[in-house]
Amino acid sequence: MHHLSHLIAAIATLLLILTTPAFGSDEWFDTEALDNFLTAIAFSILVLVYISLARRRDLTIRRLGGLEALDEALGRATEMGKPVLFIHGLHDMNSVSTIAAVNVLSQLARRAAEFGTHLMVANRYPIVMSVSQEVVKEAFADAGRPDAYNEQDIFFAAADQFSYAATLDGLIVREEPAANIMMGYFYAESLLLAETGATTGAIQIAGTDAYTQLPFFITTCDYTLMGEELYAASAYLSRDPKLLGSLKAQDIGKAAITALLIVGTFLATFGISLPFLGAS
Amino acid sequence: MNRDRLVFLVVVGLFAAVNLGLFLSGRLPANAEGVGILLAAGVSLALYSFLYKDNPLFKLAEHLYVGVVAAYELGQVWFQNMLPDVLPRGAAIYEAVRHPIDVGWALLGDPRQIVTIGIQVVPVILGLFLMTRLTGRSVWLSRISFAFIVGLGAGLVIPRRISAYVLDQLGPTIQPLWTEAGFAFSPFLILLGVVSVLIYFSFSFEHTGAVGAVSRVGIWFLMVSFGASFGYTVMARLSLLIGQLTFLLEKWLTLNLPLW
Amino acid sequence: MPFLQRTLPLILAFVAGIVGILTFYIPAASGIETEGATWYRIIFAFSMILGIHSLLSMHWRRIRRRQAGWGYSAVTWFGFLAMFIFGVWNNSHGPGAPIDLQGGGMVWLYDHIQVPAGATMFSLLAFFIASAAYRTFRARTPEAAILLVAAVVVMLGRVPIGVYLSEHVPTLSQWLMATPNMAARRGILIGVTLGAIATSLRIIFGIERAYLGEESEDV
Amino acid sequence: MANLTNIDRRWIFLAVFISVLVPLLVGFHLPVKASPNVRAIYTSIDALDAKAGDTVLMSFDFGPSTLTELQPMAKAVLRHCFRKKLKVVGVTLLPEGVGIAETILSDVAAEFGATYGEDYIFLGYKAGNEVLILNMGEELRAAFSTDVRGTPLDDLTVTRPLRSLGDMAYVLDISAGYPGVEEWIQYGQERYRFKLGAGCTAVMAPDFFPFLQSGQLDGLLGGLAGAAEYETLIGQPDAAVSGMRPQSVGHVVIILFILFGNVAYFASRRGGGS
Repeated sequence: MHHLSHLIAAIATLLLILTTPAFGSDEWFDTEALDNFLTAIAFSILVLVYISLARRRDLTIRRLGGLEALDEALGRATEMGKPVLFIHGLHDMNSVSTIAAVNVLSQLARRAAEFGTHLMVANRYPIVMSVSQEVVKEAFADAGRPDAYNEQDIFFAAADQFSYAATLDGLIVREEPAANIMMGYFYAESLLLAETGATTGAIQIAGTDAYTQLPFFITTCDYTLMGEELYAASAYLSRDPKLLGSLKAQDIGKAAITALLIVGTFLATFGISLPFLGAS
Repeated sequence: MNRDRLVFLVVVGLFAAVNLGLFLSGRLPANAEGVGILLAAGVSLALYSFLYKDNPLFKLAEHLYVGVVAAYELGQVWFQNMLPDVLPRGAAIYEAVRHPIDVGWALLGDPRQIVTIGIQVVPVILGLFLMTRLTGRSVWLSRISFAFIVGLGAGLVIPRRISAYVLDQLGPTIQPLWTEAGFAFSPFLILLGVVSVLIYFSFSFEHTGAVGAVSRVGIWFLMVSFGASFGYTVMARLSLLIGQLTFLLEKWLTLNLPLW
Repeated sequence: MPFLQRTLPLILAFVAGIVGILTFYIPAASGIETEGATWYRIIFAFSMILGIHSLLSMHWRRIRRRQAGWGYSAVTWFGFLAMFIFGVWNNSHGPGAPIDLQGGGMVWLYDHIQVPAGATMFSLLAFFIASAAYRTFRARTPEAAILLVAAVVVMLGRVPIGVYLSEHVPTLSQWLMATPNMAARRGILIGVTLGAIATSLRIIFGIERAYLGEESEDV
Repeated sequence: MANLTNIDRRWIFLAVFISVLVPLLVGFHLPVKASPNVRAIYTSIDALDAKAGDTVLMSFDFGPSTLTELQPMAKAVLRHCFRKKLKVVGVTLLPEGVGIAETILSDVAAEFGATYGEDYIFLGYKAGNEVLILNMGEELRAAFSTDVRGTPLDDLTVTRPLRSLGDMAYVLDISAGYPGVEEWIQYGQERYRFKLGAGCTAVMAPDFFPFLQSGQLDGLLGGLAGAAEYETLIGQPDAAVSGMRPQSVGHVVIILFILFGNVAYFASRRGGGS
């Protein structure tokens, strides 16, 4: 558990910073955030416990259609001699959506290297581009195809939302990728991309936790990873038991919330309210 | 191919003729503003032409647009971040490097100043680490910057989402199902919807048997939700088209549109 | 070097992550959050150089190699240079002064290219949403039928014409949005939050390290 | 019949174009009925008391790309405030919001003869997004020492009695995304407990229903329709109400296409015999 030393380092850093005059406040805990804190601690422990359990137990999980289609998309692209276009969403690297998308890209790149597929990655943020270059490069090296890696395939497409959409729409109709894979947090450009992609006959696979854009991906893409399925995708693709373990922890969390909602409603119906929920 | 070229020439010719008319009749002023409106209308129409098919006008507008935006965003970064945040720090670092003894004395006097200095210096160093990607040497340094950005983002999100997206959502979901008015249908549906969607998304079970049945209810809720959001969005998108057409009609063609 | 190349980034991610979490609970640390945002902005500012370099060098290659459509790449360079020069000019104040948004070439290009082009791309959605609805809203299955009916009801309920058809259309549309839609949304949000937290923890504890181009490793 | 299920989508584009263009050029009257969420904001602002010095804070968090949808609602609510002689403080979290907010504020103020400094002021823009909201919640003068014109807040009648966000009688955020309503809820309303109404693009509106139900949002103006409803409530129809014409016709045309697609689909399935 060398994380203990990391934890001490982190807290020491924090203390060091806090005791400097620049941050001169003496309120050490926000008591109104206590419920938040306890929830975070409980769920974190749950996740970490399941991750360490996962190494010993075999975990079964349900299928996700969108992920099984990735191989199909790569295969078809190779057959047709056309590229696969991976499109990052509109959040920068500090967003969980983008982190999840990069995790998917890592697995996708590994397979693309094995299949010998030409993979293109469009970015709207330079840091996401740089991270993607690193990820794809390592994936190609791991798959024994470092020669097939070309940094220029992971490119900065445009610097704002709609010039990004315009460039990619142009790219989609001109290059006609065999598959468009859109992962991350999307805004209005989702439909501009997916509806244009639908006209070229590409296989389209989307994954987003942007609730407002789900209706458009659902209707215009062949497969859509909805919400948390995007975060789970890398666990599925890598089959890494530790990552799969954290999915189990999420399920336990959901079960606990479900139980709380049902019991709470039952009690509320009989006039008993749970004070810590602030139920009306 | 020939038909496309004909269409292209007719469109360009029409656009030129209309603008000539607008300028000659004085409806568009022959100054920067008038030329600007002409340019804006041209860019708009060229981008709209993508609806017919990809064509040289669209490509022209698309490429111009991308170039202009890139420089504008670079300018924003320069004026909003580099000038106020980075350059003063860079100047301070430069001064410190020139007078290391002064800095040493100051630190001996109050060692905790290392934090104050660190806060100024570290982000600039992390930014410079990224530049290794341009030189191609010591590229691994850029990973340190990635780690900071990803780590901080991952940490910030945890407590901030718990409040707004979980804790605050539980209370309103828990409502009495039986009131003086009788069975409370909407609160029941909300509970059913939340629970069935949660179960639909659980990873542990295949969608068969009892879980399958509840998941199916979850899918219905999702479908109503997606349909409703879709329908709701149609309106917003039409509003945008109305806005852009209004611009073309009022500002470019200088027409008066009826209020009622 | 493996410590600097492999372990140091993981330690940094861990420390930054824990600090990010704790600042929420410690009011005394709210200044750290602000400072973190500034750090991000500074790193972002540097990163923009990488982005612009990628974009311009891609188009430069096309021009140099006279690839098909290289003329369009020249247009991108033209647009970039035009805006860049006006940006440096900064309405006669020069690049060292605060940005002048009162006038000048930068504002003119922004107002007459960037704004209308953005608004036009955005408004293309009016057409795309119509064709997407036409192509995909077919009552092939019960689920598809539900999607279709909900969409049509809400579309009618949001405009005055719905009231013409029936008084109840807007009420029903409002109810669809506020009850089943909200329930589904809340379910998704709760699940997304749990998923986001689990993902964040995997990052902070270095279990998922794909973003560093590495396979996951033991806790 | 089979090829009817798969018509060239450019015909749909043409139909949409005509259905928006023609009603823009030809006027006719359509009734507008206010929905509960819009009425909630109207009622709250209507209940404010000018004599008690009630102040409304309006945050203009949108840029030029969403002007069509959001400008009419900003104008409608401002008209309501100025008509009731409420004091108004404007602010924006986006640099591109500055010009927009200034134009809207001065245009509407001119309609009602409201004077700058006495009846309304504009703080302008500061970087920081949600952090700026936090700062304003702690101490207004720490976030903005002066208004956009450089006058200290203590020298302005509107801001002199105001210490922080908690002193606002009502806060209305009109936003097109980030930073916007969610930030005003999480970093403003949740911490400093003021009454918060929101205006947003129609596409974002469903995002905020949970916050309406939980009471964190008082009311919601969604898109052009929300603005048209507010214009009707204050009895001053303007751009939003007239935009309802192309909006309605466009909607009907799209619905007809959906129905047509389904009729063609079922007819072709029956006709196909398989």
